[in-house]
Amino acid sequence: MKRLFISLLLAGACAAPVAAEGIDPAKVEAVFKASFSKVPEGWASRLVQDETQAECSKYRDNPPAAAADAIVAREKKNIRYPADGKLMGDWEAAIKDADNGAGKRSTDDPTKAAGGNCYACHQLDKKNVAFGTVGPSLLGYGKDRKADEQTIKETYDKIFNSQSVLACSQMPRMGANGFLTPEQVRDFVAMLLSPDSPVNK
Amino acid sequence: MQLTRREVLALSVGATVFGVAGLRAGGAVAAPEDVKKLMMEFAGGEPKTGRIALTVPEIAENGNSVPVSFAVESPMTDKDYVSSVMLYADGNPVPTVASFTFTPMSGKAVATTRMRLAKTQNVIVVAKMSDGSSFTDTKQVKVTIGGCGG
Amino acid sequence: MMPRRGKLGRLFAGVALAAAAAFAAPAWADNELDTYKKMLADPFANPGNLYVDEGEALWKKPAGPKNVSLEKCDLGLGAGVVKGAHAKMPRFFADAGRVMDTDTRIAWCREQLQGIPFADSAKTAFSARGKKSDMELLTTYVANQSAGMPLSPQLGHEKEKEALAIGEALFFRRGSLLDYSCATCHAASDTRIRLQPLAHLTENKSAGKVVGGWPVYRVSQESVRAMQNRMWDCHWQMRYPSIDFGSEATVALVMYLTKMGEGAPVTAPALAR
Amino acid sequence: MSETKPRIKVPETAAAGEVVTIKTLMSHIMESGQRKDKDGNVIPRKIINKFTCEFNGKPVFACNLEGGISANPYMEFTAKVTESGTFKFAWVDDDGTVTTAEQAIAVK
Repeated sequence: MKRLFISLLLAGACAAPVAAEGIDPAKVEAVFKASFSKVPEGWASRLVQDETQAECSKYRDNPPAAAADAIVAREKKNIRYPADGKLMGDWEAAIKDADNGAGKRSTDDPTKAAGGNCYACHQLDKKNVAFGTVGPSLLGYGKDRKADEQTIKETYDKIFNSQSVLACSQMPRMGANGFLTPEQVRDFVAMLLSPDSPVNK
Repeated sequence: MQLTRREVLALSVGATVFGVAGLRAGGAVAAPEDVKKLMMEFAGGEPKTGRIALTVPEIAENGNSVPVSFAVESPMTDKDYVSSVMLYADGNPVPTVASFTFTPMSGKAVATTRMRLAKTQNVIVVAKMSDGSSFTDTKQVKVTIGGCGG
Repeated sequence: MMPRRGKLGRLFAGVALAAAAAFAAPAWADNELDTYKKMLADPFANPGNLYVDEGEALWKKPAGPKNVSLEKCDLGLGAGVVKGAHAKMPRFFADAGRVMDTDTRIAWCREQLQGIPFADSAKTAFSARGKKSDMELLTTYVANQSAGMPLSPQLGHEKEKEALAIGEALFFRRGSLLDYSCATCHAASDTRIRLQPLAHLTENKSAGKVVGGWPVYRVSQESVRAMQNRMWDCHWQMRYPSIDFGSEATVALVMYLTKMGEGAPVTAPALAR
Repeated sequence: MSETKPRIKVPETAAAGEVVTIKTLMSHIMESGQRKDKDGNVIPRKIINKFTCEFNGKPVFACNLEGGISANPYMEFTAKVTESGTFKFAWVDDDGTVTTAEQAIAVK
């Protein structure tokens, strides 16, 4: 399955470069950084790419096989689990959080948890018509598969660190980047897999 | 009043987050029964359906500007014309949105405007004719959350 | 509407969501949004036009410490020429020694001609509710003076070419807490965030339609917004600090987007959500 | 409060007895009185509460507006024109300010 998706990925149309060939990435980074004169305390790291971000930028999200394998291998090590080891949380909390696009912006209360904002890109509950299509529909996700230990873990890993599954996935590395907590991630796992969740109704 | 950049940003962003900048924060929202009462008072009884057609989109991308228009069948002569039309939104904090007064010089009893809707709800028009009879039409508008911020 | 499957494969691989049928949005959702947009489409009813009028009056009114108008501002076609200037932005300005977009150039003119510090224009470039922004009014007027003319970004100068290259690289640059780049949302057709169709900004037709419309009247904010606000807003959503008004990165991105939309007519101020 | 002139669209000419479409757009915040500021205080209502259109001094169309009308109110309606003359429009603000505008039409 993974191979299939990677070949689809490679086949994906990519915008033909108009000018960026030959521009020094260090120059681009310097221009970018210099364009933020006021950086809140603790935010400087957001302006600096990690290795995975730099690689995906360089390859415009179509990394060659070796680079892709290196990204996946690195990101697999970049997954944390809740202290008690439980990976199925509270779907009711998650379905609300899935509709919340706030958090961790410069104008948000920094003490508040960020929302998952899943609906921006995914369909979840068929009653909510305001869903995006950047990501696939997740309607019936838990009906399509058995919620065994392996599926639960795979689902958790995908949400916590999408690139541990697919290099340069468009989906944020929600947990790995510290955007969502491990506890929030497991709530989303329950939202996708619990038979009581509206995703599976 | 000189706002700091931070305040300016917070305010401009606030408008996005609230979606319907004009209406969301009020709290109190009309119950559909309130509108029913308002309608009955205006019409002097239960208005009939027909003769007035309301046009609204079934789904609105943003509640701040929902296009609304109506047209009433009437010869608009000195003896037989539409005297007034009420426009209600049954889920808004103030359910009366506007009232329109026509005369035979209006030529037609039609109007188009833009309204705010705080959430998904019914939009209702009631037309009162010069002979005292009244007519109504209702349509639901779904108001959706939009954009990356939701 | 059926999103492209190759794209989808990239998005959620590993969780085996291969059933293409499941990806389709209900047809009515898009059609009904079309009805909404069509009903709002009457250009006369677009409040952005009121900003054009107000911006024109402001352009011609003496203001600032020097109490002069902006009528002598050189927007690239010579001092005092407003008509057609926006369509040829961004461009290199020798007097400033850098590439500027329309927003930035107007702030520069305000400083040079009127004595209003650039930083003050930057600070007040975005309106707050109940407090209109002179910068938004002026930018809307200037852009509207190119209505119907094709977007023609200037690329003769080395600095202009460099801006395009940097803008393109930035468009694909992933970063911050959500790993987003501009391309995450704006490099495919037929996708949407919530119910809003996303512009395919690496495709000429889609990019031209969008870029030609800015500044736009944003219904959600009950105000016009200029392109520098769009740049700020996208970076804000991507969880960056506030990107500087008129910064090299924002102007470079505007150069890239304008190049992508090259040839499309200016329709500013368009109407947007 | 408006520093901006309203925009008005009326045909320059019409046939006698023709019903013409009139469009008006007015710059106004339409503060509904339902919003709160960041400290939780209600922002007082400030809207255009009335719009009227007369032709040669006789009423054609009028509208009472509430806070549920969008910012920068747009109004489209019709008028039956039997003679040449002048439309007069008026917008009444909560603060008492009345903004007026006129537009002539010739009947051919």
